[in-house]
Order: sequence, then structure tokens, then C-alpha cells
Amino acid sequence: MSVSQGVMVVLRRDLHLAFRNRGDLINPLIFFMLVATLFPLGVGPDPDTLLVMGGGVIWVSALLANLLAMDSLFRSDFEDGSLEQLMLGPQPLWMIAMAKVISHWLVTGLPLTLLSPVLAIMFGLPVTALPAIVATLLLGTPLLSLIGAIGAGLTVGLRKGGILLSLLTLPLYIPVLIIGTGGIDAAVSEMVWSGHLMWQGVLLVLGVTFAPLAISASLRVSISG
Amino acid sequence: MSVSQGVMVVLRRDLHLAFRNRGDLINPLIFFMLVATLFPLGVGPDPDTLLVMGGGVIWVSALLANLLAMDSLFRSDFEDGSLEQLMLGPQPLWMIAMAKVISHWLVTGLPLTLLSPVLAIMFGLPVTALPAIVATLLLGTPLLSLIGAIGAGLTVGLRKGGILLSLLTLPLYIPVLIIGTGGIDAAVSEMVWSGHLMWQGVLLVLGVTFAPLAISASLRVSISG
Amino acid sequence: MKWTFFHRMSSPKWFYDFSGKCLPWVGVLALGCIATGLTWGLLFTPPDYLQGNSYRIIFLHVPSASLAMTVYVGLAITAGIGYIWKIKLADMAVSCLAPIGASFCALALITGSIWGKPTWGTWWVWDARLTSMLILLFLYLGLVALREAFDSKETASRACAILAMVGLVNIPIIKFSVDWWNTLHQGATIKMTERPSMALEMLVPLLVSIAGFYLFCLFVFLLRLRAEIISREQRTSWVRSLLGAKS
Amino acid sequence: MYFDSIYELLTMGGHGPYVWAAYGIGLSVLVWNLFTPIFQGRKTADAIRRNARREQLRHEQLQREGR
Amino acid sequence: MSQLPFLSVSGLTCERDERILFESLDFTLSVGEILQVSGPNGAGKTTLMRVIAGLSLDFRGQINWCNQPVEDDRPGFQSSLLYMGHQPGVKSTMTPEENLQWAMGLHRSLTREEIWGALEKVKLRGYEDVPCYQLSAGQNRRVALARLFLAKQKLWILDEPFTAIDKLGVAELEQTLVDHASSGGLVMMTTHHEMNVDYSGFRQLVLGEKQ
Amino acid sequence: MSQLPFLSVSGLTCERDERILFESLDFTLSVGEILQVSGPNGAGKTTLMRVIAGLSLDFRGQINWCNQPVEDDRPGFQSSLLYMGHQPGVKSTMTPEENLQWAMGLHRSLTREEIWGALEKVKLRGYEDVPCYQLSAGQNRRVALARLFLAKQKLWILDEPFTAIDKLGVAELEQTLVDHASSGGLVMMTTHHEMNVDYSGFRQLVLGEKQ
Ligand code: HEM
Ligand SMILES: Nc1ncnc2c1ncn2[C@@H]1O[C@H](COP(=O)(O)OP(=O)(O)OP(=O)(O)O)[C@@H](O)[C@H]1O
Ligand SMILES: Nc1ncnc2c1ncn2[C@@H]1O[C@H](COP(=O)(O)OP(=O)(O)OP(=O)(O)O)[C@@H](O)[C@H]1O
Ligand SMILES: [Mg+2]
Ligand SMILES: [Mg+2]
Repeated sequence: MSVSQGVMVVLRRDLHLAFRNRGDLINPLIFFMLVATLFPLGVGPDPDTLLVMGGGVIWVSALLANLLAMDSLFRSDFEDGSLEQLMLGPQPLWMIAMAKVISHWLVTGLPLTLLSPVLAIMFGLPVTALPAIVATLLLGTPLLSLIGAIGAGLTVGLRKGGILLSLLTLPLYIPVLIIGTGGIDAAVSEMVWSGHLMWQGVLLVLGVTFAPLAISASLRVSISG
Repeated sequence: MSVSQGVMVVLRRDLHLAFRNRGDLINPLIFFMLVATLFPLGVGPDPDTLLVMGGGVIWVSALLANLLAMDSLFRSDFEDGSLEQLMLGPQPLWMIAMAKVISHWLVTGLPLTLLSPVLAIMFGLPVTALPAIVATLLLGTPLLSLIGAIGAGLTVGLRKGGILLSLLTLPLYIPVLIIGTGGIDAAVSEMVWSGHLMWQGVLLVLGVTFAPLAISASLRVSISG
Repeated sequence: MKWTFFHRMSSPKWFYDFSGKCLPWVGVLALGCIATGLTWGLLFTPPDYLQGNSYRIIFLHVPSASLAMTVYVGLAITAGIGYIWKIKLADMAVSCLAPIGASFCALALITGSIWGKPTWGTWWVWDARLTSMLILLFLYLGLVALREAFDSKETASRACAILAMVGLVNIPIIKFSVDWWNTLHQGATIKMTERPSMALEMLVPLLVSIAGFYLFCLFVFLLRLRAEIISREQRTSWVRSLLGAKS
Repeated sequence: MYFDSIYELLTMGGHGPYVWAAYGIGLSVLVWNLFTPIFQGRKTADAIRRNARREQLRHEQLQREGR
Repeated sequence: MSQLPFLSVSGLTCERDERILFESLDFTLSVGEILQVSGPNGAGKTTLMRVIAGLSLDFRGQINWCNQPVEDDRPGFQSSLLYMGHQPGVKSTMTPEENLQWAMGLHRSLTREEIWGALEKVKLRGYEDVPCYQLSAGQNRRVALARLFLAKQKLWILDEPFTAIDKLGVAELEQTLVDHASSGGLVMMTTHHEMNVDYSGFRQLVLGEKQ
Repeated sequence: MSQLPFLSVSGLTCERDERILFESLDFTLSVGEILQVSGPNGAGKTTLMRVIAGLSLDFRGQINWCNQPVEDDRPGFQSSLLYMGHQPGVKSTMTPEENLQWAMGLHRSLTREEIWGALEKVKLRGYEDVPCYQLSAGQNRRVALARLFLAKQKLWILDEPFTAIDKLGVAELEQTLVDHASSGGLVMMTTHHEMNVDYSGFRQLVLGEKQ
């Protein structure tokens, strides 16, 4: 049995589980919408302020939704012993980790990106900025998933995952956030935003190269600790 | 042994546990700071915008920090069987629930309130508004804990707590958020904000009256389900 | 005497039989009203002198918005009754009403924002009414998600009942605070039009369509509740004989 | 009918896309509401059949063991 | 209540997922008795225990404690009940001492000596202040079982208390149960071990016969 | 590798928390053998199993698989290892069928008939499509154990596999282990049950003697 086949098994299983309890699929989306709605309620309905805040709020909400769904990435597998089984399987651990990250992204990052135009419109962002929003999120959310998975791997063995995970990963998310919102701002003020996209691409390539190793190392530490 | 003594046992244990893994104490605080700092990063450093956003962002961050810590309120007790023990103990369940809510507030809401002036100053809010910020948070965060605990009780038996919990409770948090930020805004524009405070008080009284019953009912459903 | 009626009504079997008798009538009436109201509104009424043809959305928008709110109140009251008097049927009704209400709430939001584009020039404003509708949608979604998350239907409906009751206390508070929120800050740029003194030729189809939507809601609610009853009571002898007779 | 031609009915003086989109979505919501309970009923029937099969299998296994 | 306490169950029926686990179950448990509920996996032992303890409300029938329905006086029933389920309620970040202190603290105040004595009895002396996540599976179970030595409750409901306990430990535990019963207690338990007790009040209730 | 596979351990020392659990442990496990690691609670049985499986790296000493240190060829070692710990790795939202499909799917593709056959062997026919959270403790364990009937791996490391299994099930499982060993497998296991096997290759390793 080939290695990639084993990876496909993991990927299929995770997607299957997500579709099984459909909540997994929709809840991050609703959370995303909800957090974004909190801001107008907190800050006030003035359209000008909302326009300035829009891009930032969308990105911060995406980031938090991603983070919240991250906590359960390895936890349930750790608690019921599946993670040990995965680690002792014939596939290299980093491949399995990648499969899990991909399924996480397909379940949270991607739907969230697809929903973002709706939020953008609700914040009154110009239609011309929509491609920038979708593009930056499309390149940015996989990176968030990769970085978050490192933190999730490190904290999975700990009794208080959730909030410690955010501490570890939020600082690492900041560059992604800055570049992403920078791109949106550029698009809103009708400047070129391909530069930001390029930087995101570079970061993504870096992430895809190094994160799997870091994730598998952190999982190893958590299991053997 | 009197009933109140049993409640004290629970309260003491929870605080003890929180101080034991000191992370519980600091993590919500750091999360609060981190989320609040994400905004200037996402939105840009313009002082005027930040001033307008300040109160709202502080409240939204407090709310999210509260929510994130909420998920673990009953979860670990549920998973290791302690919740069953508490339910079968001689104290009424609603008292135990109250003890847990109080300890949750002491560990998250209170420190967060005490830290809020620092954030307010970072957002450039006027010093005259600081009392309003502290006062609204002081009355508002216990209410958040009470409402959140209902959701936590309902979701504790479920495999995917975290994000479902936010979905259930965030809409219910909205009035607290609106009144809280309303008070801060009034203070920033140097109007009277005692009316807001009064409303918060009314809500808090309502919450203290009804929430314990709802919490214990929801815990009962989760355990017997 | 009143109580015996109450009890009889709360027996799933009685309700199943009774609703079986009403069902066709409600269905025919609902589809008839909706078809009449919508085609009338879409094809036969003159355009509004201010908004042109876009106002035809009203025949969808107002019925669904009004239903969304009514259904939540009904749902929460049912939950309260079910919880206090421990009526199983009421718990079932709560979990059946949630998805229906959610769908109409979403429809009100969607039609509203589609209507907003040609009339206000924007899809969305953070107006009090719109925002509270959005929050209502979240409340509905919370109920639906909670119901989906539980494995056992009994537990799910009990949990939903608790959440719905909490929501009942909160609905007026949310409504009040959102209204207040928007008037405290600078007023919204655009206010939703108050009910215009509507021409009769528009009002009648609107009323027909509203009636149709309410009947339709009742119809699908009965359908759902009956399916739920069957699935919950499948062990009882009356369901067995019912299914046996069918297949 | 108020409209003179099909074309006018479709465009509605520029508001056509909005109105038709709204009605389309409205119709699909109605249809969704109509069909989910029906599917749910079918699923329940399936589950009941499955349960019967399970009971039967369990019975068979017990009989086999009994012998 | 001068009368000796006893538990009586009548007409207890429970169905799970369209399958009847037990039907019209009747039994009485009086002072001095140990009742072992046995049966194959999935027979419904755990379900029965949870129903009697009041953790599960999904049943029909009547459960009486001292001739009074338990619903009528839950607090009274609960104050004489010690329940231990599959999950023993041991907090892994606390030490055995703290765990005991807290678990029994709901019922009464304890001195340190009492706690240490109980830990001694389950062979955990020397581990009083080691956090429980550093203990082995069996040691964790023992922390929970130490409660038995501190309990003043009459009725013990124990669901597979011997899980993960070594042979010597099982023998000692059986003795503890006999001691409790013979000094006026009631024990209801499940286990897949062969019980090795020579005690007149020991009875068995077999579930899932029909299967 | 024409040679028969075997596991040899030499000079294995493990200390936890300043306490030596085992020191200079030497043993060999060859084809056809069943090794029961026994000892009181906290003796270090689980620790030993995890060390050998490669889950814990906190040890000194040498572990060889076919005369080759396991570090040199982890993938090779892992592909002939079936490990089952205290937590059996059963996803509670999936059905038994899906659980097996996935757990073995990492190693090889399975047909539906194979899976159903394995579930039949652990008495779970009729439960193939019930989500596992609806199963009892013992039935959940059985889902995990069904893997044994599908495994092509040689070396089985099982940590208390009999937990929560009823008496009949334990007897059948013992037979399964004997069958595996006698058809060229290696078994290393712990349990607090009295093993009731009459098999020439059955051996015991007692830990925690000094205690
Ligand atoms: C997303 C946007 C919108 C939402 C959420 C919304 C929501 C509502 C709600 C909750 C009602 C009350 C129904 C009742 O009381 O029975 C309503 C009624 C109404 N809406 Fe909207 N609406 C939206 C957009 C619009 C737009 C763009 C227009 C037209 C300019 C409009 C026109 C009306 C009218 C004429 C009524 C009936 C008058 C009344 O009952 O007060 N709405 N809408
Ligand atoms: N994470 C840990 N940190 C420190 N010490 C530990 C840790 N885990 C286990 N120990 C210690 O190692 C010893 C052996 O534990 P282990 O789990 O191997 O015992 P065991 O023989 O499997 O016992 P049981 O029969 O109860 O399962 C125990 O005394 C325990 O205190
Ligand atoms: N939450 C649930 N929903 C539906 N059915 C359940 C649920 N929990 C248990 N069951 C069913 O009830 C039956 C009895 O379960 P229970 O846990 O009482 O068995 P048990 O006798 O304790 O078995 P074991 O010896 O394995 O612990 C099982 O067949 C199981 O399928
Ligand atoms: Mg059991
Ligand atoms: Mg062990």
C-alpha cells in the first residue's frame, strides 16, 4: 500500500467526520459572521468608521474562527488514542499531519473565504475590493492553518489547551494579518495589491515547506511526554 | 455540614485548580491583550479611528476572552466524572453551578476588568473615561459569565463544544455588549453614563435570579442524556 | 374538563390522528393562498410610483419577516409550556419549529437586502431593525446547531427547550438594546419606510400572501412534527400497527 | 396582467434581476421546507427497517450459539 | 426513620435505541447485602446503575428508598449514596490528597490523618503529593477507591470498581465490600471478575438472560 | 530477511520521577511466544510497552527487532507492529465498521466482508452501523479488538486488552492470542486477569519484584 494512499485515508476520514457532524462545517462560518457582527454593535453603525475597519475586522474574525476550530484538530484524536495509532502507522507522521491540516483548511478556511464577500458588503466595502479580500484570505488561511497546527500539536497533551494555544499562535499569526489587511487596504484605496499577494505566496511556500516538520515534531513531543 | 460549606468547598477547589496551573489565571488576560492588539494591527494606527473603536474593541475582546475560558468551565469535570459526583452530592446543583460561575469570574472577568485601563490608554481613550470602562466591565463581566455558563452546560456533553458554545452564547451577549459600550461612549463624549450602569445592574439582577436555574437544568440534561 | 382536553392534545397519538385529518386542508389552502398572492403581486399589481417594480419583493419580504418573529415567540412559549408541564409533544414541536423559523428569517434577510440594493443603493445598513433580524437568525441557527449536535433526540429537544426559554427572556432585551444602540449613536443614514398608506390593490395581495405564508408554515410544521412523532414513537404499538398497515 | 410583454415582465424596468432573484430564492426556501420533512420521514422508515434487520441478526447469532 | 434502610426496585424497564435492555425488573437490596449485577457486554448493567443513582431519567418503573419513592426526597437519598461510575472523578492535576479532600469534602469535613489513613489503605502512601497524571491507570483508580474508606454513606453503587486494579488489590477490595455490608451497609456493583467472596449476603442479578 | 523475526531487549532502564521502574531489563521474544508482563499497579508495565512501541523515548538501553536497533528502521518496525494502549483509539462518532475501515486502512485496503467477519467474531454483528458512543464500555473495547482479526502485523503489543470484556469474551480472546502466536506471531501483553492458557510458548515477565 502506497504512502499517499494512507494519507488519503486520513484525509477522507477527517472530511467524513466533519460532514458527519455537520456542525463542524457550519459552525466556524457562523462564528466568523457573529464575531464580525459584534464590531458594528460595539463600535457603532457609522458607515465611514465601518468602511475603515472592514478589512481588519474580517481578517481578525477569520483568524479567530480559524483559531477556535484549531483546538480540536488533534485533541479528539489524542484523547481517544487514535493519534498514537496514526503515529505508529506506516506513513510518516508529517504526511498525516499535512492531511489533517488540509482537511482543517477545507472545512474552515475555504468556506470562510467564500463567505467573506458577504461580510465585506455588509461593511460597505467597495465591490472593487472584493477580489483582494478573497485572494488574500485564500492565500492567508492555509498559512493560518499550518501555523496553528504547530501550536495545536504542542498543546494537545495539555489539560488546558484552548487558551494556551491562542497565546502560542496569535503572535505568529500577526505577519499574516498585517500583510492580508495591507492588501485589502491597498485595494480599497485603489492601489496595486499584487505585492501583498506575492508576499503571502512566499510565506505560504515557506509554511508548506517547514510547518509539516514542526507539526510532526510537536506531536511527537506531546505523545511521548 | 451546611449547604454553604459545600459550596465553599467547590469554590475553593476551583480557585485552587486555577492557581495550580497558573496558566488559567494569566491566559485569559493575555488573550484579551492579544485580541485587542490585533485590531490596531488590522485596522491601522490612525489615532482618531482607534479612539472611536477603543471602547468597542475592549469590550469585544473581553467578551471573547470570557467565552474562550468558558468552554472549560464544566468540561474537565464532565470528562473525568467529577460532575456526576457534584450532581449526586448533597448540595443543590444550582448552588454548585453558582460556585463555579463565581470562580470563573474571579479568574477571568475580574483580572480582565482590572487590566482594561491599560488597554484604554493604549487606544488613546481619555482618562475621564477610565472609570466608566472599569465600572461597565465590572458589572458586565459577571453577567457574561452567567449567560455563558448556560451555554457551557448545554454543550458540555458534546464532542465539539468550543465553537458551538460561542454560537449559542454570543447572540445572548449582545445586550451586555451594547449597554457596556454605550456607557463608555457616553463617558468619552462626556455625557452621563449612570443610566447605562443602572441598566447593567438590572440585567445583572435578572441574571443572578434566573441563570442558576437554567445552568443547573442544562447540566442535568447534559449528564442524563 | 379543560385539562382533559389539554392532556388529550398532548398525546402524540391523538395529535397524529388529528393532524392527519387537518393536513390536506391546510396544505391546499396554503398553496392556494401563496400561489394567488404571489402571482397577483408579481404580475397583476401596478408598480409603486416611488420604487417602481422592485417593490414586488414586498409580497415575499413582509410575510417572511413577520413569520420569522412570530415563530420564535411561538417556539419559546411552547418550550416553556413543555418544560413546566413536562409535555413531550411540546419539546418535539420546539425542535421542529427551529429550522422552519430559521429558513424564513434567512429569507427575510435575503429578500430585504435584495430590495435594499435598488431602493437604498446598498445591500446592508446597520439599522436597528435589520441588525435585530440578523441576531434573530443567529438565535435560530444556535437552536438548529444544538439540535443537530445531540445524538439522542430526547436530549436534544430538552436542551433546545432550555435554550429557547433563555432566548425568550432575552428577545425583548435584545430588541430593546438594539433599538437603543442605534438611536444613541448617530441615526442610521437610511430609515426603513414606515408602513405606507398602501393602495388597496397592493394591500389585498399582500394580505393574501401573508395568510398563505402562515398557513404554509403551519403545514410544514405539521409535516415535520408528524415525522418526528413517528421516529420517536416507533416502538409503540400504535406506530407499529400504523407502519405495518402501510407497508 | 400588468405587463405588456414577456420582455417587460423579465426586465421590470431594470429591477428584473432583483425581483426575480428574490422570488427564485423565496421559492427555493418554500420547496426546501416542503421536502425536508418528507426526506426525514423516509430516513426514519429506513432506520426502522435497519433496526428490524439488526434484531434479526442478533437473533440468528443467538440461535447459532445456542446450538 | 428508625427502620433499616433498604432499596427496592419494581417494574423497572429501560429501552435504549429501540431495544429493551431490561423489563419489569424487581429486586430489593437490604442492609447487609452485596448485589453483583452481571451479564455480558452491552447487557445494560451500567444503564441500570445510572438509573438507580438518578443520573439517567430515561426509564419507567419505581425506585424506592426506605419505602419512599426517590423522587420525593432526592437530597435525602443522595446523602446516603456513594456512586462510582466508569469515570472515577479523579482530577489529574490534583494530588491524591487534594482529590480525596475535595471529593469527600462535599459530604463532611475531613482531617488530614483520615485522608492519609485512607491512602495508606489503598497503597498510595508516598504518592500523596504527586499529581495524579503522573500515576498509573491502576493508581488513579485507587485514588477514587480510597473514598470507600472515608465514606459514611450507606448505599454504595460501584460500576466495575476493579478495573485496572491488580490481583492483591482486588482481594482487599472484596474484603472492604464485605466489611461494609456486614457493618450495616448496602452494596450494588458490577464486575466481570469472578467474585471470590464467602459471605452470606452476597447475591447476583444476571441481566440479559434472554439473549 | 529470511530469518524469523524476533524482538530482543537488553539493558533497558527506565526511571520516572526519580524512581527506577526497571533496570537492565533483558529479554527476547521470538516467534510463537506470548509474553505476559505482570506486576502490581504502578510497576511500570505500561511504561515498558510504550517504550518498546516507540511511543516513549525516555529510557536507556537497546531494543532490537531482528537483530537491528529499532531506531535504524522505524518504518519497517512499525509496519510489523500492532499496538493497543489503555485508550483503544475508537472514534465515538463513527460506527464500528467505519472505525475498523479506517484503523486498518492505514495498513492495507479491506473489503466489507472482511470487516463484517471481524465484527462477527467480536459479537458485534448487528451493531455495524450504530455510532460507537451508543455502545457500552465493553462493546467499545471489542471494536478495537476486532482489529486483531484483520491484522497482518507480526508483533502485537497489547496493554490490558481484557479491560471491560466479559468472561466469555476473555476466553475467546485468549484463544485468539494463542492462535496468532502458534501461527508465527509474537504477543506481548499485560493484564491483571489470571491467564488461562495452556500453551507452550506462554511466558511471564514480572516487574516490580523489588517492591
Ligand atoms: C436585510 C434587510 C431587511 C430586513 C432584515 C428587514 C426586516 C423587516 C422586518 C423585521 C419587518 C417587520 C415585519 C412585521 O412587522 O411583520 C419588515 C417589514 C417591512 N420591510 Fe423590511 N427589512 C429589510 C429591508 C427592507 C427594504 C430594503 C425595504 C424597502 C425599502 C423594506 C420594506 C419593508 C416594508 C414596507 C415592511 C412592512 C412595513 C412594516 O410592517 O413596518 N425592508 N422588514
Ligand atoms: N507522566 C509520568 N510522569 C512521571 N511518572 C509517571 C508518569 N506516568 C507514570 N509514572 C510513574 O511510573 C510508574 C509506572 O506507571 P505505569 O503506568 O507504567 O504502571 P503500570 O504498571 O502500567 O500500572 P497499572 O497496572 O496501574 O496500569 C507509576 O508509579 C507512575 O507513578
Ligand atoms: N447513549 C446511548 N444511546 C443509545 N444506546 C445506548 C447508549 N448507551 C448505551 N446504549 C446501549 O445500551 C446497551 C447497554 O449499555 P450498558 O453500558 O448499560 O452496558 P453494560 O452492561 O454496562 O456493558 P459493559 O459490560 O460493556 O460495560 C448497549 O447495548 C448499548 O448499545
Ligand atoms: Mg458498563
Ligand atoms: Mg498500565
